[in-house]
Amino acid sequence: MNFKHILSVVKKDLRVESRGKETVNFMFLFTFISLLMFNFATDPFSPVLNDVAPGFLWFVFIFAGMLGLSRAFLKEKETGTLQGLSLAPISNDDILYAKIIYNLILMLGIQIIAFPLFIVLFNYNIAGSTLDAFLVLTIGNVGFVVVGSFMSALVMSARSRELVLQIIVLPLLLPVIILIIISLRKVMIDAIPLLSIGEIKLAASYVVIMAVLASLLFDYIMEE
Amino acid sequence: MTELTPAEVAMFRQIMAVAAILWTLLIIYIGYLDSKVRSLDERLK
Amino acid sequence: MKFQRKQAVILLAVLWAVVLYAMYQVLFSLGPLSEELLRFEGDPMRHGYKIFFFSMQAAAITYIAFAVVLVGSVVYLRTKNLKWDTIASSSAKVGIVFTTILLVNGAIFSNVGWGAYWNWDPRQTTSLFLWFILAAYLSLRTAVDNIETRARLSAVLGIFGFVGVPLTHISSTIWVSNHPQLYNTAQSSGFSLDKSGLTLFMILMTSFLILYIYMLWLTYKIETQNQIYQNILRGEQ
Amino acid sequence: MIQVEKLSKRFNNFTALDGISLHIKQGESFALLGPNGAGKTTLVGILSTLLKPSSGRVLIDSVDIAEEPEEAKRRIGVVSHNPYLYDELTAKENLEFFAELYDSEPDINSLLAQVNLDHRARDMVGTFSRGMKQRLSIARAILHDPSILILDEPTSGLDITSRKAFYSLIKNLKSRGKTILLTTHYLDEARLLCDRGVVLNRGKVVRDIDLQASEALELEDIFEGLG
Repeated sequence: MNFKHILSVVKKDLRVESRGKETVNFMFLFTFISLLMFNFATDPFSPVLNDVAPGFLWFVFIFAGMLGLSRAFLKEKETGTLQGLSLAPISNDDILYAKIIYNLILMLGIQIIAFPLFIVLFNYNIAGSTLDAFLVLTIGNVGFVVVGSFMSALVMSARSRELVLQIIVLPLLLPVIILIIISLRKVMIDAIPLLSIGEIKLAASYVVIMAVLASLLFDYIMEE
Repeated sequence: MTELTPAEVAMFRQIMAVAAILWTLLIIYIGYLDSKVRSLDERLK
Repeated sequence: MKFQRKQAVILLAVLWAVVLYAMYQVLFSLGPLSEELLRFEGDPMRHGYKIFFFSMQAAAITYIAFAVVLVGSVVYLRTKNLKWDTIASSSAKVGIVFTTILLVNGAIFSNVGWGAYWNWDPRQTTSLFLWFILAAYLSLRTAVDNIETRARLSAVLGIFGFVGVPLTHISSTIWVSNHPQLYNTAQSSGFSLDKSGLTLFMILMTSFLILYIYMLWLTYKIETQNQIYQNILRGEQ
Repeated sequence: MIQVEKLSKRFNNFTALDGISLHIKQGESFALLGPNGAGKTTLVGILSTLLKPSSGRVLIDSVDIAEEPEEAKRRIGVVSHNPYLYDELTAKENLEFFAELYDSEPDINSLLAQVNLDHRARDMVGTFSRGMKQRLSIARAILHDPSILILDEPTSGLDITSRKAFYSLIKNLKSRGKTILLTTHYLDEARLLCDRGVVLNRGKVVRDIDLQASEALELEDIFEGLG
């Protein structure tokens, strides 16, 4: 765990992304469009919206995240630069952590923009504290990014990798997805303070378990 | 036999019918696997 | 082959009869739920609780199938012996076939007994999630050609998937308990299995296990035979 | 100094390397010759710690690459037909990034000057020609001042002028006492850059050659005989 190495890889990824920006734009536009589409799905003033909106919000992030995720390792694998990283004296885990942090920065960027957008589009007043809702989403995104980055490395050498990636990540994330929805509804509908929601603590512990497992198994993925 | 209302009896018959079909399919599938193994064995010898 | 075709046919016929007989008994001879446990008049739970017999098996078999995938994966990563990878992949294939049968069976029961094909019985839900993870495992295998890479990557996924098993179970139980109007597990396990119920359960469980092990062995055999066959073909070129 | 002891590598049932043993002294330039699929790239893959050997051992400056891969990586620089560079970053940024990974603070400008790319320091590598990318790749490979330089068919696809520029850079590094391991198809390249070499075929060392002494003709026969 060499923070200097992790930071330089993250810095490099962010700089590469800032030049091309195609992933970030792609994810943001997708988020915006799907929020709009979900908006059409329900009459904005109907009571049912209140019940359904948290789910919409969370699903938008999952699918927007899916698009961004596949770039994490695949681009480096295709251009061959990933081998360049393995040549350098940087441990595999640091590469994984760097990709996770990079993806998390992307996801949080999207979240900061999409969250107020969601409130505007759905003119949704959150019963509980907005910060709590934001934190629940963040925990969900962290879990998503950990499993997503790891699996994006795993499918690197598979055929039709973007497809296989989606089929693999979603089932593994079902527990986190369920718990995040329950917590979101508790915060946004029943206005329960974050700390007294059992589900979010469980979701957080799942994420930690997944992260530990990911770093333990990552060497087997990078091994040629 | 416990006292079953006619509706329940009908319901259970339906379940049994479907269950029978399902399990017969599974048994046939296993039989198919079994014969496949035997034929592959011959071919390999 | 250890035992001839005739014995295999008999075994399958016996198992087939036992399973159906046990199911018949569960449905027809077992009594309804005791009155005080019923929540309201005409509560479908009267016999609805019997889904326990199917969903429990579904969950058990799926867990066992996944446990074998886990063992196969871990041992393969340790020893790099492809035999274990074949065991893991065969167990996944058997797991998916078995889980599909049990899920359909459970869904039929809950539709007829409960009026909805899917009543979010946590065990059923967990088996469904695991069905997806097994499907993901198998689809990964089809997407990688190199045998060693395929074995290594699917082993990693197998281990990752197995950790998901308890997580899935807990979260689907929570999901149900958050929706009281759905089938409630607490209430269904409230009843105590009397002697005859327990024996039926055991019969079903053991016959399912035997079926699973037999299928696993067959799938494993076919897979190894195919590999030997490929080697012979490659040898001849 | 590189010591390879009875190194083998098997991919399911194909043996890429079959018990290879080599000893390359410090400062020596060594060539790996042989037809495609002889095991050259596999050997380089193992030496650069990208591939794990099935059996046998490799010592780089007496560091066992299996036990201390990161220590071994600090001692080698690899130039292969893939430059391992980021097209979206400028030449300077690429070198700065790799410098951080190798925990070394080289003088980037003098490095770029050495490979005469200092005039393109601020340009995106995506705009570079293949020859320029290979030269930048050399800069990347030597920025942590490794004692060993591995060149895996570095000049494949380069035109004559960039190849000549590449050779003069390698000669300059040779004079600074770096050990060079070159894998190539071009016999004249081997003779130009290396003192000694071996010919590999089907994962085995088939022949040891003193590249400077033997006549040109004989070399062609050795190579043709393998097929």
